[in-house]
Amino acid sequence: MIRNDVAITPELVKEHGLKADEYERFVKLIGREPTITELGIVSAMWNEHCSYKSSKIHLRGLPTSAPWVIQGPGENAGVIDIGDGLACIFKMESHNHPSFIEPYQGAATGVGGILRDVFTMGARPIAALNFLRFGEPDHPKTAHLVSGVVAGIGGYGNSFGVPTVGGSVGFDKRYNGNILVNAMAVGLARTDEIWYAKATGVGNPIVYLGSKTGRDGIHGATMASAEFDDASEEKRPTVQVGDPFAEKLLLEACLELMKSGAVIAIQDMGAAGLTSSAVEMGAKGNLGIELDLDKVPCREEGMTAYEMMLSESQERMLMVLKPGMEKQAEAIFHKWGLDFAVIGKTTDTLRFVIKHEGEVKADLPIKELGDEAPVYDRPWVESPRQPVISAESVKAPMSEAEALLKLVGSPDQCSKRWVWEQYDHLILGNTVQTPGGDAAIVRVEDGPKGLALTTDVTPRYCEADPFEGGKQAVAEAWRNITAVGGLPLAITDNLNFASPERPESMGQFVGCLKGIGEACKALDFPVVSGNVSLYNETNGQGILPTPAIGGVGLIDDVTVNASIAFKNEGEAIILIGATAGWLGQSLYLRDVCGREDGAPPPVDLVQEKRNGEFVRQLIRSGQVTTVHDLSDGGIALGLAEMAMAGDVGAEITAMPEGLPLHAFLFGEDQARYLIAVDEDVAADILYEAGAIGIPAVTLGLTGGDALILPGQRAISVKQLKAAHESWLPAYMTGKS
Amino acid sequence: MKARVTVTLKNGVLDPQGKAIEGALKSLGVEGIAGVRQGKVFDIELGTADKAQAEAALKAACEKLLANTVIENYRVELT
Amino acid sequence: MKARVTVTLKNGVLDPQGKAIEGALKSLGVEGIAGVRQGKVFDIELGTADKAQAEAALKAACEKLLANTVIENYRVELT
Amino acid sequence: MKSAVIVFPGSNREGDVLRALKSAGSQAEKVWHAETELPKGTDLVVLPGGFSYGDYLRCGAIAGRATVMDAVRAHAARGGLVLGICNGFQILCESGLLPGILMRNANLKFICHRQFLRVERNDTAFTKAYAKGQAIDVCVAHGEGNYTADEETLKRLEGEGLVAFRYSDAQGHITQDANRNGSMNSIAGIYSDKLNVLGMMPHPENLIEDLVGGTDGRGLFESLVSSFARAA
Ligand SMILES: Nc1ncnc2c1ncn2[C@@H]1O[C@H](COP(=O)(O)OP(=O)(O)O)[C@@H](O)[C@H]1O
Ligand SMILES: [Mg+2]
Repeated sequence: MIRNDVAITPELVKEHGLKADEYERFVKLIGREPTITELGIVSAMWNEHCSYKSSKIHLRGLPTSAPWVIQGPGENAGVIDIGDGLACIFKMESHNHPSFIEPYQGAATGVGGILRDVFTMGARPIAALNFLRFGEPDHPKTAHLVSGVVAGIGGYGNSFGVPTVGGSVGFDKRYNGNILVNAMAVGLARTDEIWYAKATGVGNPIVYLGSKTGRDGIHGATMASAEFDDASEEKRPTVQVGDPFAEKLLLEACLELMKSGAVIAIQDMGAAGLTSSAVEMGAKGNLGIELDLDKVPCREEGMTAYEMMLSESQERMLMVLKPGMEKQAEAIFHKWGLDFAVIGKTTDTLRFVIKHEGEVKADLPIKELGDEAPVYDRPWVESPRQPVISAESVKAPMSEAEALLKLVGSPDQCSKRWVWEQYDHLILGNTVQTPGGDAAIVRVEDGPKGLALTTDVTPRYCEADPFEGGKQAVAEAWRNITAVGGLPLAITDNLNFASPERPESMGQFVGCLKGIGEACKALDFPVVSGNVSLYNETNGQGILPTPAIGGVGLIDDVTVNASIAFKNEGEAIILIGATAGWLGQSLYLRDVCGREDGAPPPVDLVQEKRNGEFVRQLIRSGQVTTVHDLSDGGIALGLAEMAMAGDVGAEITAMPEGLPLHAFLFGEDQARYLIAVDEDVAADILYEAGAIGIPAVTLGLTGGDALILPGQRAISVKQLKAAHESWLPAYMTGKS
Repeated sequence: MKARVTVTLKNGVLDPQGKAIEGALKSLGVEGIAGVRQGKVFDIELGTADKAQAEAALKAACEKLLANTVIENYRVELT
Repeated sequence: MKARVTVTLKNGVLDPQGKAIEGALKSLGVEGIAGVRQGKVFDIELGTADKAQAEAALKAACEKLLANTVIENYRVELT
Repeated sequence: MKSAVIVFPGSNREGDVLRALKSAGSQAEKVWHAETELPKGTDLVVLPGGFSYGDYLRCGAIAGRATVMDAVRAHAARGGLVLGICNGFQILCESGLLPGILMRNANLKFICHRQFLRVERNDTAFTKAYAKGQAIDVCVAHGEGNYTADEETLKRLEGEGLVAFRYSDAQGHITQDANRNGSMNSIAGIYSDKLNVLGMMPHPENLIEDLVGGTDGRGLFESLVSSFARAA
């Protein structure tokens, strides 16, 4: 019989983040009072982070399959077939709460965790991206958090040796008490060498690999699902410290071990460490697991079973090995200077049994720990509809030229060079397009293929209309990949929302997911992996709904691509897609007019697809090499970015018909691209577009050293660049 | 006036540096070292001769910059 | 037995990190700090109870690895 | 030419430099840090970029004392060629093969960006393919590239023409702005006394193809290969 020396009080249950009825459910399931170790295990397994209890039923609506999808959601990462026997394995994950408490280590271990998810499946990471949201710049904590998070992401990725090639940075007061740090990793494996978490075979050895276990992040997984209050800054000792050096060794050792043929199943120890990795391996394989914690390599003295089961020490893995291969595996790990220990075995009992110091500390039904976790259909209310704002009703408070200068140098739209220069974006020698464009491009091995990668979402749209906002996030990722010549293949999502226990934020979640699903279906862009981060709020103030989308696309011949830079003088600038001058929820409305209202631009997925396919075909046929998709800031900001990237000006002569100039220039209508081409080619393109009913007009010509908007004073490219490049460095050195 | 600030990792916080150094010492054949934890020292020249002022400045320096009090402890000695 | 090894930059060796910290402290509004030089400490757990042996191990550790004696000085204290 | 690229735990640009060496026509293989000897017939030893041993303690300090470094020292003493890039440069300084040390960048941040270098002399095995004074467009990616040495060393390096590359603008002018890590005298790379050991912070191995940024880094590898083509 199992000894129980800690009385399980209601307080203790509450401290473990379990609701009274959840605890009752557990007691009923096991038929007795749990031990403290068992309480710890179930609290980790049944918290929001691991069980997806509030999100599960809504996630089921997402499209997750396509002929090229090898593995959809449910494994460590998603896997897609990119041809030539190669698979692209990728996923995005949040480390929001830890990064708020300790920005450097929080962000670093976030990167470490997602890299591990990818190489656990047998892939060598070839690129990383990150999606970041901070509080308003004036908030006393913001600069400190930016500085720490960026250094942490760089510190880990640079040392590990993966190029960080893209991402997104934004600021909003709604993130003041709850920043977002989402990291994405992309890896490459052979399609016949992919590894899964499912254990097979009874009596097979379970081995522990990597770094030693300490008391790091105990209750980290519970923390990731708990709401913040002012006292949470006291929850400090749970901070985990990352060791990118150990992770690099772990990568090399794991890949070497996989090649040796000794591995049956592998699972990294992430949130809820040993508990969730072991349960997952057993449950997936319909097997029991028995662990002897006396064998676990520990870094600290006197660690209890409870602590070992919940520790989130980084850079650790769990594997099921083929029996008899232990020695060979051990030799590989010791060569790389890493710990290796056989700590248990698979059983046919379907029980999760934990032994420590000669006693059974836990004995639980393994499948029920996952399958019987509570699932909630939480009440939700639809977000109130916002009125459509007519372009005519918005007065321009300043000239269009001044407005553009303002936007180009604004916190959200300024150059993020200060950030990505701290990331090694060139290592591995395959970065064909560096940060600063629409999507990053990395060559696949020695070519000819390449991958186009991006992360996107427009949170203010999602709040104003979750359904359209969800659609828009997917559409923008699809568009960014298309704009460099990529064929969008699949996404990973990182769903950052406030408390699901409030019907309004649950409504945002439900609405965004519907929109994401609809767009994924229409665009043939399935979800293959993702992460849900709820309870992003402080003192009842929720973040903006922020479902970050990480998109992956394929370029068949990586030498045939497009970039945003104007390359030559005298080229025709063509706008593709329809312009209605949509100002509701635009950056112009927010940052120039000081209004945050209206309905966001609707996304017509049919137009989106048709326009995108047209542009992609122009790039792939070699007719066009200068392309930029339009999003925040509309035509004007798009033009400015193209001019700055190429150091070539432009003069726009086409005046809008029946539209105020500011709505024409700054409206954020979707499904649009700007391209620049030789004037001869331009005529053909306009004709081709016209023939299939795609709106396309010539706006003007590239050339000169200034950007001239219709009827506006010329703004020199130099002045644009000065505004664009200066805000972030000045802000970070306290000079803004 | 001068001061020395010593910043060390809190107990239980992983010290990847110390771990790597331990390993290196072993492979260099240095025997008898059972554990290493690395910290930082700052030798500080103070612009004031007033002890109370100096102490206030040092405390501010530590809390705001020199130590990451989430994972590190610090100690100040006026010398 | 335990020991603390303190490694500091030799006089005259430029310390860009210390300089940057000085600058950062100023911009954080910490007043009264005239100069900062950064060094390292190593808290070492010894595997021996013999003082002479311990000292020899520590000396070897410092000379072989912990300090770059071209630019750094070190000091050992048994604690 | 036969190159040996030494791999330490934590090296991460060994693949990049192998690719550059091979594409310039060198045979090249990886050599594990625990080896006591270099492969027979090694002409060039390369210490690649990365974070050997996590760059813990001091950059390059632990690798600088690895077993294989005795063999590298012996190779250099025989007049053999040694190239250390980035972490490799740090390792060369820590192992005593080159003077001085690389300290934290002046802004205390890791920086990765394109960077022009002025080629200070083109009469060495490493730089024949360049013109003297040419500005080449390569990249840097480091947190500790701030070259620092005592006055005497600096004087000697300058006096004996041992500075290999300096951070410059596109025209080859040495400016404050171009020296982003704060190195003394804008030093980006130095030679040993006999010009057979080169340590440099920037990464020529990442600029060998037009598709991926440009080809200004190729010259270094082509110079090395051509030195041996003539000798053989
Ligand atoms: N955190 C970051 N890390 C790396 N690159 C970033 C980051 N933030 C922004 N970037 C890069 O800056 C460029 C502009 O970003 P963004 O304005 O979000 O582009 P878009 O509007 O095309 O989605 C992109 O190339 C992006 O990858
Ligand atoms: Mg874009």
